[in-house]
Amino acid sequence: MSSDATVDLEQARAEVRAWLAEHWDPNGDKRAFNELLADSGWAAPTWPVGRFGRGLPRAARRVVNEEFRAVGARGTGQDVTNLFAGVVLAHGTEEQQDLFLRKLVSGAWRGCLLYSEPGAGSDLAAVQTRAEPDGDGWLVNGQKVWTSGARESQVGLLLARTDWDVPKHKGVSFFLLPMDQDGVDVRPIPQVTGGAHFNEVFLTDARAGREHLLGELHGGWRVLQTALGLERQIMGSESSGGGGSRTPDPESPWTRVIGGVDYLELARQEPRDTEIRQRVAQMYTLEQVNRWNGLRARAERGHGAASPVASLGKLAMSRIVHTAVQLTATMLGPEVLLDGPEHPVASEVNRSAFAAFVTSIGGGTDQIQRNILGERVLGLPKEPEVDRDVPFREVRKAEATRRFS
Amino acid sequence: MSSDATVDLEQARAEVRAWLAEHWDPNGDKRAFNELLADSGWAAPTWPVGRFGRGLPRAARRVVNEEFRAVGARGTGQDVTNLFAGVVLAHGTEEQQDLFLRKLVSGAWRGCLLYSEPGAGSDLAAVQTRAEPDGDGWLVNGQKVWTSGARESQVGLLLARTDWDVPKHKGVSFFLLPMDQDGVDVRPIPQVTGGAHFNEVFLTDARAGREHLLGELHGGWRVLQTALGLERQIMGSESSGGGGSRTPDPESPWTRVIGGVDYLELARQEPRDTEIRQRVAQMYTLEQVNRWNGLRARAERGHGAASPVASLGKLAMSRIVHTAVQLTATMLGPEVLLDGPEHPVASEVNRSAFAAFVTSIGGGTDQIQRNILGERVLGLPKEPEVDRDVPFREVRKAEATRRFS
Amino acid sequence: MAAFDVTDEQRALHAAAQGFFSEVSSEAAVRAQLGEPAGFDRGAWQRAVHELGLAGLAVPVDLNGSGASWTDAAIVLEEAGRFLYGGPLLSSLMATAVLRECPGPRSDALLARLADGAVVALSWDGGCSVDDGLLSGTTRYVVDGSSAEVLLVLGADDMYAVDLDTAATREPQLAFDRTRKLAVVTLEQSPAVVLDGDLRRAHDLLDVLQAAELLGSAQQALDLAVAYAKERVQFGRAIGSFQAIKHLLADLLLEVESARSAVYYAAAAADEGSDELERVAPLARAYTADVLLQAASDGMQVHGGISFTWEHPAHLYFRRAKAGQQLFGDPRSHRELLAQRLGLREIA
Amino acid sequence: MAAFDVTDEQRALHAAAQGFFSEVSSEAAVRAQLGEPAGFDRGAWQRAVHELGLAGLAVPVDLNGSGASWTDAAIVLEEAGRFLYGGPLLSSLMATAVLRECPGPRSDALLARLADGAVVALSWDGGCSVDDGLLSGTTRYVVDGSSAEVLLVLGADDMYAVDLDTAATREPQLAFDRTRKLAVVTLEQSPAVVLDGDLRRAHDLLDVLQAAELLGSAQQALDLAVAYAKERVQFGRAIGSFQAIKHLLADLLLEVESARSAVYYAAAAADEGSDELERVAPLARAYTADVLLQAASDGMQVHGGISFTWEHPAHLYFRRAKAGQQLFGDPRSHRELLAQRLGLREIA
Repeated sequence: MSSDATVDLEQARAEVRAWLAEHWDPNGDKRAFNELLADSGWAAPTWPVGRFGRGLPRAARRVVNEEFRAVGARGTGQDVTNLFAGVVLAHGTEEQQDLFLRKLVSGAWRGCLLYSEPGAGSDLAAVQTRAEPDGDGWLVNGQKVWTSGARESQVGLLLARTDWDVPKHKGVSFFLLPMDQDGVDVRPIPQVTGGAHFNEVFLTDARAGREHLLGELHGGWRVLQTALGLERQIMGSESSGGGGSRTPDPESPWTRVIGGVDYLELARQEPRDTEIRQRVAQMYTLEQVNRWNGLRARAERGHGAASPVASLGKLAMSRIVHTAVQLTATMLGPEVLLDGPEHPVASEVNRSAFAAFVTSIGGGTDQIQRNILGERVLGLPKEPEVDRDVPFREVRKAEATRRFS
Repeated sequence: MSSDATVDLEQARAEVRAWLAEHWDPNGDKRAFNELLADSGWAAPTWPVGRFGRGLPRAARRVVNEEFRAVGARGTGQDVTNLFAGVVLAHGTEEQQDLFLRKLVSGAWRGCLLYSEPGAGSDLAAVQTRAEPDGDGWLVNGQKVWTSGARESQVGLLLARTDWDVPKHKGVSFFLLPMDQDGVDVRPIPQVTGGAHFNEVFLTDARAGREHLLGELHGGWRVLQTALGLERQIMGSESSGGGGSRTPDPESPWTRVIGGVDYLELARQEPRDTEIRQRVAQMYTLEQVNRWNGLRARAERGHGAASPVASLGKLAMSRIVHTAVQLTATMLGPEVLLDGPEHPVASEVNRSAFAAFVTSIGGGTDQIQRNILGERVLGLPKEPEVDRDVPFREVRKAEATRRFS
Repeated sequence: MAAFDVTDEQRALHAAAQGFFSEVSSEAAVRAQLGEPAGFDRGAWQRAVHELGLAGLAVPVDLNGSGASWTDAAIVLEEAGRFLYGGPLLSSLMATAVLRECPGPRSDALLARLADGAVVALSWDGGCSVDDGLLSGTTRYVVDGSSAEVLLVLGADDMYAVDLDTAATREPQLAFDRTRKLAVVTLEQSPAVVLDGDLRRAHDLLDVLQAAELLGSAQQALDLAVAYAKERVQFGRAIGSFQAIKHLLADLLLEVESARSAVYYAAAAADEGSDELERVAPLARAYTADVLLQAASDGMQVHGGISFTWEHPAHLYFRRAKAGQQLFGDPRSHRELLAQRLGLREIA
Repeated sequence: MAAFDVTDEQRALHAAAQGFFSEVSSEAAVRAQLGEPAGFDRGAWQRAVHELGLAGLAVPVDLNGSGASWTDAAIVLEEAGRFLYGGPLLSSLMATAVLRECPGPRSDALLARLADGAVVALSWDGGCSVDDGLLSGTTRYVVDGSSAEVLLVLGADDMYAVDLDTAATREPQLAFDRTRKLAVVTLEQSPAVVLDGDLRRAHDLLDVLQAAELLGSAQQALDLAVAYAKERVQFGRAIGSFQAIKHLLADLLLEVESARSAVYYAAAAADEGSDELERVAPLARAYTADVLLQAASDGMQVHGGISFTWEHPAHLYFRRAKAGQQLFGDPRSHRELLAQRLGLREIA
């Protein structure tokens, strides 16, 4: 790293520190602070000036982060974590950026993802939700599922079909759908865990205006790739510390707790037999190597090198959570037969047993992840695609709708 | 089972016993006995009279077997185990049956399999060995591999391409190739184990006469299916007892020994830690359930029911041998670092580590087995086949030749 | 041993059991009981008892039972497991096994009550101890403990029967496997009758019975996944045509069929009084539990997102599978028992 | 800790090592040595010593070494492992680690000899014992034991150096991994020098060094399998396009890359004198050994029948992998050490 860059970083540190000293009040109005923050450019320091950033190099993120953390302020790092603003920045017209960016960066608006459908899970290009021209906009009809935060969102990133007579990837468009309208009906999906984190979203003559089409008409697949890339980047940075959504703590020898139970503490409580000891050591190994993969990916990115390690986190995490749950349950013994608030440990471990499938299924199943690793990292050839050159209208499709709630 | 059938069986028992009493002499000339045996019909009791059988029902096999075993005679059961004669019986003309059956059943002629090629392993329909019309027969050119017993055989079951302008399955023919001719060059393949059980067979203008074509011209795929079915049946009956090629002993609680080492005896020699104990119990479980699967398959066949269990043996055995080798090596400790005649146990265990791959690769890899189970037993749909309707000439092919020796 | 020779009577029994449980334990019926921590569908149980003779299936005929074999019991339990039947069938058959191995007038009396539908539960966690013929203590995870009239207290070396009259308190326990009704039972100096007999064989029989039920659940988890893999289309074709799914299901087929062989071999060993039972029973129990966990878990994975919804039955099998890992002991302890019986010396 | 920050110098070292080993340890060169139970290519080793300074790579500069870090040593060993190099490099670096952790004039003298190419081997199986300053016993599986001038005898709590003069007898042992030269060494009252120092750290360093070499072999086994999967056509397409192969290789990629992270994190911990080393070293050692076994084994499977031929290199990696399971201790013992260091109480 050149000494010039170091100077820039120290200058950035001085500036953000000064800005925080002036504007951050732990007891102040958070919303007002967020508005100021959006305008200051510190929310997304690597984005362009005038686009809620400060045009700083990537290395500055860490410095800005440190200063925010030092005073306990939140809201920076959105150049990495704000998927919604990120996709608008990447593909939006000037008009759209003016319309959406500020709201999204300040947190006034929240977003949700309207990609998956009952008939389009692993195969997102097979969406059957249709957007049909109507006046100077579109009427949208269909059903989306697995949408978290749908009720709290003002903007839905919508993938919908606009042309049925071309192959599947070529006939979809991407919209910034206004969620607060009659045509949008959000229903929570009762989950196996008892909760309802996800929703189905029924779209019935929902309206998208001209200004809500992001990217080219029928060019939605490209926009989606950007959005998925941003999402993987977010998940990667979360999993890089092996700590789910928590900030990785490199000082801590272990950072993961399953269902409120630290398997390592549990293992320490009494002498365990050699089989359990081997499993504990293996579990710890899986966790640590994943954490180190994350650190390595970061270091390699820092050197500007493309890192194959960055894409391993999701598959690794799937094995980690499934293995940890089972090991923990084994050590707890018959207590895990029980459930409910009277048995908080057991019910948390059991809830985690289900939650592990969110990791191995959600956001691309393990099977899809292995395809991606095999093809993109190892360069192995793709499978023949039976629906590749066929107009989507003629492709064999899964059922488009299903009522879960 | 009807009482008529029981009567038949007891009559068969009396007859075979009488025949053996007359003809079997443990110290006699084995070759002469085999000739008599072939003519007697007891070598293949369920085959038709006049075709070296006695037209007996399947249930008679066990009875005949018992009587042969009782006096220590061998050579019966060929209706199950003599693949070469079996395929001639199924597809041969009367002329061919006259020409080949007696020699094969009496053991005067031995057979070998000329299916696999360097470019056609899992994908046998992709053979590139060519048989081209020449006079009233064919000239054969190409290379076959993984042929055991090639040097000792008089007949090679050959799959060769006779039409390149039709899809791959439709342009192959099946021949009973005379092995004792100039155009057939057999070379042993030096193996990782140090031995050379398998050979490559180079065919250079080898001649097949009219009488050597088995089944229809270009109809070889159908004949091959019969041959492969007979082979699976043989392997299934061998593995059904979990004892490799040994006769399963239902009285023995375990029947399998890896590389001369019985893992269970090894485990008993000193107190083992819980991890080893768990692995020993799991190993024993895999072995036993496979043995029981074999017994169950036999019982279900006996009832005339199609048994899905019969097809599981090969995949199961692959896991058994790989797991057993590793467990045994773990228990033996650093001794397995060594090799050679001074360390017979270690070198046998290490040889077995390689031999395990013969089970997981040879005769259809584990991956191919899983395809077969998924498609034929579970009824799951096939993958798209890119070479399905394409003239073989235009299909992407692997290299046809490779010299191993 | 004459394992795997299925008689026509057994085929008929299998069909009858399948017909019965598919009706009284349809998915709707199972779901109707999910919120009930203590009870079960008493109407269905009465039919099981009186129309099909299932409560006394393995009770000798002279005690008003059906006098069926352990293989018959396995056939019925397999179907009960397939449909996640939540009534006290497993408890009744387990109690039958214990009582038949401890012959005597007291056992005969209990067997006759059993055959008439009385619920007899098992205490298996070692929570109770006996002093001067009186049982005291708190025993947990008692299947059907809330509805039982009698409790059999199983130890490694002794066995007691106690009437669950007013002296005992029971508290339903909410089970992760909602289809199974657990309770805590507390005894305070309850008069107990000691049962003498071949307790080792009794324990082995319990393993076989549980294994049969686990097998049925595993088979159904596999069947559901296979059906979904044929029906679900992604990338223009059924997902079962992808090797990732096809091979996972093929491996599962091997496991489930192997588990079936283990269960029926074990049942035959039980019926024939074979010495092999002592190895085969813990083997079958440990193996089927692990096969079910794999089947239920891979089943969730094959179903994808839909398996995460309450409305889809995949999670019911997963819950049953998790319970199979701990109820009446875990697979590890059964494998350790197997290792000992294979002659591995005890660790000092 | 500053793991994973690769310097330009390290990149150059990596390239140099790769260039060197690809030449002196080409497949032909490796095969030329397979039949030699005791020796190695001395010309290549002299070049390693004098042209590249690899023998004294981690020997301090003032003792005529290259003064490199443990991370540098890992980089070189990874490439040595990739090409199955059979010369005494691992022995030299392991001896360097032990001697550097036991500072003093005697160690310094040995380090200087090492840097000059003298072979120093390790006795690790506990076969020798000391009495009144004299070592006796038979120690097996000594890597490079036939060609060593000096033997370091490693115990859990003590460490000795002994000159292998005429008092010792050595007998080459034919190793299953033909690329590794083992010997039995018998000592009879050989005068030994005790080495005092941080033996625990010395043992941890040995684990890191071995792990680096194992990693290189695993990477190459994966690379060979991937290349074959791209090139080998069956059913009209490259077999790497089938999910069965693709997913197996993807899983392997995860393991190999994870092993790399473990090795270089461990090397950084060694370089920085971090307390983390005590956990990271046995972890990396156990993990890389298992990853290599998986890579070599799956590599055989991907190659199909051809892997069974002597002419194909797949079996050479499989042999190395099997050796990695036992040489200098097995993965189980390293995991047990890790468990202890994670604070799991010892079993009574």
